[in-house]
Amino acid sequence: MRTDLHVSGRALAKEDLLRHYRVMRTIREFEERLHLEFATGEIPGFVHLYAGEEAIAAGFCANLRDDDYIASTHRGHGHAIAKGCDVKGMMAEIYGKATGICHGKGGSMHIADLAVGMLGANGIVGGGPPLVCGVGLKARVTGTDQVAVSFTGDGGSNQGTFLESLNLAAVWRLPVVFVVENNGYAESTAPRFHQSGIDVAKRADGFGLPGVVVDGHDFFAVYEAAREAIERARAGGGPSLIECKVLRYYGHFEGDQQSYREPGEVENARATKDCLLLFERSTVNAGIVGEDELRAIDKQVLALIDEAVAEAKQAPDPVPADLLTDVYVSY
Amino acid sequence: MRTDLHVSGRALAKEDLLRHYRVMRTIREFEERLHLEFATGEIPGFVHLYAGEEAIAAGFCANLRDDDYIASTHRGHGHAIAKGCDVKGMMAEIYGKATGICHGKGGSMHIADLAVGMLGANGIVGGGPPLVCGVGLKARVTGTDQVAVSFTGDGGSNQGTFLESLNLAAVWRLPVVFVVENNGYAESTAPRFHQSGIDVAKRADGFGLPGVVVDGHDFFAVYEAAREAIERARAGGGPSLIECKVLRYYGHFEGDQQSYREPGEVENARATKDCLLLFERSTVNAGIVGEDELRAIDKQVLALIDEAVAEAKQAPDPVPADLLTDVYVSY
Amino acid sequence: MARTISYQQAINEALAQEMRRDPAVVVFGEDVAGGMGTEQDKDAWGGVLGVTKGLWPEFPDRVLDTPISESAYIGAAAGAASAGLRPVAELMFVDFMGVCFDQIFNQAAKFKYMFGGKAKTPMVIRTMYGAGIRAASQHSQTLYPLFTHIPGLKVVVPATPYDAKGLLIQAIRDDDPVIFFEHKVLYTLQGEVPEEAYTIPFGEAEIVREGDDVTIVALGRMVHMAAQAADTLAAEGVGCEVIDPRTTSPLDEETILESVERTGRLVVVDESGPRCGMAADIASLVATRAFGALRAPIRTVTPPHTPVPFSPVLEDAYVPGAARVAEAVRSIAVKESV
Amino acid sequence: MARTISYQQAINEALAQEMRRDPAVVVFGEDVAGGMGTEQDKDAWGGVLGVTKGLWPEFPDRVLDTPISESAYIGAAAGAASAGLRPVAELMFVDFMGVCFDQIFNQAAKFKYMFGGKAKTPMVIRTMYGAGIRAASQHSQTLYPLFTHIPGLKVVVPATPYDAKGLLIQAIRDDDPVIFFEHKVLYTLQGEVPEEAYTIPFGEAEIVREGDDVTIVALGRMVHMAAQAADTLAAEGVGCEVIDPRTTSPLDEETILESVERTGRLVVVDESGPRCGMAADIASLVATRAFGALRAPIRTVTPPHTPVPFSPVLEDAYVPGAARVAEAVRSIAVKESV
Ligand SMILES: Cc1ncc(C[n+]2csc(CCOP(=O)(O)OP(=O)(O)O)c2C)c(N)n1
Ligand SMILES: Cc1ncc(C[n+]2csc(CCOP(=O)(O)OP(=O)(O)O)c2C)c(N)n1
Ligand SMILES: [Mg+2]
Ligand SMILES: [Mg+2]
Repeated sequence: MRTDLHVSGRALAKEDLLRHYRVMRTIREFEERLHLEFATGEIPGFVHLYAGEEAIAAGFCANLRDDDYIASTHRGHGHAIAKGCDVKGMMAEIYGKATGICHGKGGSMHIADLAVGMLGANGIVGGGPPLVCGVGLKARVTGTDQVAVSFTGDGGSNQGTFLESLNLAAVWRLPVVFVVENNGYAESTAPRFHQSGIDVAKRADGFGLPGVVVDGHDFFAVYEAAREAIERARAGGGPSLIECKVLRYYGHFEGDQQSYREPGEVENARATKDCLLLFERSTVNAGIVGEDELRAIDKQVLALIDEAVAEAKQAPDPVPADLLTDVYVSY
Repeated sequence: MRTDLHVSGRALAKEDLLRHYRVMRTIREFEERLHLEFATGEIPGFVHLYAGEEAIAAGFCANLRDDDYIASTHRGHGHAIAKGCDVKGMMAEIYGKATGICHGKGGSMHIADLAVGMLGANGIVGGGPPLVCGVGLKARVTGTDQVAVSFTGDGGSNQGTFLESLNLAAVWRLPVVFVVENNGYAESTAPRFHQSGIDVAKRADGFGLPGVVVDGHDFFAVYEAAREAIERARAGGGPSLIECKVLRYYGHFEGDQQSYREPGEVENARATKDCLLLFERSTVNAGIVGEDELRAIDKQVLALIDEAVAEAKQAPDPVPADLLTDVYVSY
Repeated sequence: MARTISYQQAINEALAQEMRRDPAVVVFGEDVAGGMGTEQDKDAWGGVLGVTKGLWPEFPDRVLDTPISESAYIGAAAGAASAGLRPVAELMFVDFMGVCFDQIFNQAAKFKYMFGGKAKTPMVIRTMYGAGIRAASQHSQTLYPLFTHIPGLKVVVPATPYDAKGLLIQAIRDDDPVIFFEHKVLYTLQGEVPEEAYTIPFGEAEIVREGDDVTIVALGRMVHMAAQAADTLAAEGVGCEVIDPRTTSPLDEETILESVERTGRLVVVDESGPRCGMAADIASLVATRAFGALRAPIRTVTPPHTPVPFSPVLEDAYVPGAARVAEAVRSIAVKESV
Repeated sequence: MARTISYQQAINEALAQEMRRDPAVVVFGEDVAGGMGTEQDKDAWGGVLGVTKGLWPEFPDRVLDTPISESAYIGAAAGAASAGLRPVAELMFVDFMGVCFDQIFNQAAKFKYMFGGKAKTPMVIRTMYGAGIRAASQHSQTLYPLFTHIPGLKVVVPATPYDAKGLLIQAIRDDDPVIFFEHKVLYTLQGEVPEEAYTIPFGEAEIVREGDDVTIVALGRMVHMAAQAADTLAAEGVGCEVIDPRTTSPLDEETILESVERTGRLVVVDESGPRCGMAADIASLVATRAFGALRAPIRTVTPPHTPVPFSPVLEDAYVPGAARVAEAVRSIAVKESV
């Protein structure tokens, strides 16, 4: 049995492959489970699921260090898991509990943990790109080789903050990577109604940074594009824009009837382009990992999510006095 | 003596040429005079002069009808004159007088006259592009063939509002033209410090509208690019972006010491690239207009500006009660 | 007028009726058509909560989805209004104002003044506000004080389906830029609403309950909290006059002042924050203009100076409820009634 | 501390001293270096009015010009602060807040709360405000009420060179996001300023004049109008206590309340607008918390609810002056002293 897989001439060791698989599976399980739990009515607020897009979060974060940063979107669970946020803390947060990663103050749309370089999900479309410019500036000014990555949707790529950030990062030559997750919809609006049939990656040209398109279902394609951009940024080569074409499995938010979808669209993607399926196929076919090894991970992940949900449900609520804390460091 | 000049195979009649010359000369005289008057301390507030860029305002507005619209910038005198705002009313406005085009409430940075399709100078960099999208929408919804043009500086082309507007106009296929006046500076900052050495026109590619670069000193080049874009827009062919490379003669505002300039930069431009000089050379050399005819216009313009200044100085101030009017149509 | 519909339906009906009446009315925003790809599909979203559902099938040329580019399309509303349309643009949540505020407060709001009166900007921005659905800090704010502060804007905060319809029709016909605040928790509220079009003038408060002991001023969702508190207090022998100004700009100062002249006591209940908010604004009005009548300190009931928290326990502690209103009233009324 | 420098120099000195002390302090904004192309040129602009002049030659790596992309670079300040820098970003005129407010009020201001306390965002936004230089409607606004309304922000409004230096150093060392308001008319104001670095704590008002008859609260440029009025009134036998809160958030409520407890009379003078503004905020504070002490109606002196006009005649009528302040004081003080 081989022990590594070559991607553009570089070896991915088996243990890394298994680690990446575990990240993707954890995200998938987290999201599928939330889909079910949300329907019971026990989860408060809005939940935006990432299922189907796992290869993007996993492929980028696989190339990041703990001291690198990411800024995420309203659809942030996948990015948070991939960057190393505590899964149980995330689940408890989504349930609004005191044990949540934000002590119940943030919820699904504000999951963050600066200690692992996760600058937050963001309820504001386009909120993140300026933030990573700031992290890039910090790296530049203090002379570290940290890198910062922002995730934005196809819809978010029309927000002025995103476009301005491309330019700022290029002008300041910041160690930043802008990822666009083009999942075919901004809420109910397809890209042909919010941009003019042109790859978002093409926008990079006008600002002076490289822009590329990759298949967002293919972990290895994402991984490779991410590696190249992140290495370049780390080495002082400036920012990049990477557009990942992908399809999301669930609606915009839980509860969305998805009347805007083509019939069969999701079923087809699940059957033919699923990132976990593709990953399994290439790694197993290449003889590097065994199906049994993947199933073992699946089982562990399932157990983790089961526990996370059970613990979240039982965890204590915040106390009303918490309302008044954490507004300022001092006031 | 010939009676017309051919530009890309189209004839520009002599009377039109003289009209365009008069527009440019009026702008130049207006600005040169303001430069002198400002130094006397009698003019309140900020004044941003357009001298050097006249061919752009004149070249675009020459292709617009009265019921077309423009949206301008903080450097708006030239656009206002070219679109047909009353020159005396403008001068009185700049002096803050009750007889001003905005009754003294707006000043240099807010000169507007919707009756001639001038949607206003704008104190907010990037304020105008969204507005012309709205005018374009109006034309589309009501089925007219009106066109709207926005002017933006090189600096302003980095504002999110401008970038978003390119996309919106492309998606909605609006009859709009975005003009970028790249005059080499945003205040004291040269384009190499605010964008990455790439033509602003290139940004069009990523949004799906044509982008072209023209010499902003050359009336005929501007005129031709403007004609093409405006005709296309009028015919339902959608928006365009036109970048005009030009040099402004005065500082960012009156009073600016211009320490950021290359020595000789302005003198050189005045001597070799001046739009009035170039216009005169081509039209006189082509034997269409006589120098004497241009000098006659110069004299008339000078008289107009003299009168405008004299009248503005003598005009009454607003009365304090005017402070409270014009906030709402009804309240 | 026996027909009962929801606040959301009242808004939808106002839009539909005005679009039928006036071809200059256009509606746009993110997903306001919603799934335009689906060929005149009746199933098109019609906005994230379905408030504009049915408009796009009826007016396919005048209901437009937009890119997520609030500056561009809110600014386009201002430009379109300047050129003769009557746009109704949707800012999905008022929390998103920060990406497009310039086009509202420096452009639309100021054209008329800056241009010496020679402009007219008849546009409406519909927007959702308020806490209560566990939408957390960036989707639950109230924020109308920020718009009320700005000269040139009108600000409308309907509390009932009846007011929502009448005020929205007025907003569309009004010649000034209007920000129309829809409380997401009120969308399902039912109420009697005439089928025909009607307008409610701006700057005219509604007296929701009459009473002589204490004046309570409240807006939007808080009107219902105040009315509930008034009912409780009536049983205790305290008569509350509940006033809903309905618009914060213009503000019906006279109705508030007249009431306080009579009651001598004021409680202001508001869902916006305590600092430079509407409660402070109305308290200041009364402290400067009806001081002589005041027989007790003014009380304000607002959320604390904190962002809106996510957890239901915390959010419920954040939003002022009827109990807090009643307590505030008792703290200034009780002494005399004892 | 005999040395006298201007408000503008005080700000410049605070920046330079903090940059020398702490390598994490970075300064950026449009033209804050200004003409970077001119090779370490001492003539570089240093901001549109020269406030940051000299910083770029001394700290070429930590003073950066930005594109005109306020959202991107103000947001970058928030991101940089999250990652460990102490950015001082310049928003040239506060009037431009509308293109970048989201990054201020939804991002920087809320991180700490939304993230359950696990964030720190030590950033400063320096910005120019105020009328008086005929800069018209889009370059003359005051607008600090909009920031004061937002939980998570601190808002600083220095009135003197001494306060400008001490408060700016505090702002830079402070661990919360701070909006620092510089009145353009005050830039040339001279005052005694120590050479060494010092801080002034937030939330501590300055009592500018002592007096027992009427309390006047004023901020920024209005402090000087109030002090002038107080001098006039002193000659008339009316003793005014002039209080400058110096920061609107946090607000030194105690000093204001204590003073009103003593004087029983309050005039609030403010350059921000009347609706949901600082005058209303402070009037409300007193009407709710020191009502018992009040012996006369509260008076507020503010500009009208209009944009700032251009013409000198109109702008002068717009800005509250010492005469209007004195008149307001007389309207509530005279009766008793007669
Ligand atoms: C500034 C702003 N505008 C609008 C919204 C409402 N909104 C939330 S998600 C969303 C669609 C985002 O689409 P996209 O960026 O493609 O991300 P996806 O949901 O497809 O992952 C919209 C319009 C918002 N949160 N913020
Ligand atoms: C939103 C905004 N940011 C900043 C400014 C300040 N400002 C006014 S003009 C200007 C430079 C504009 O440069 P450019 O767009 O190139 O126009 P030019 O002055 O060269 O004609 C700046 C930064 C402003 N008015 N509005
Ligand atoms: Mg999407
Ligand atoms: Mg320029």
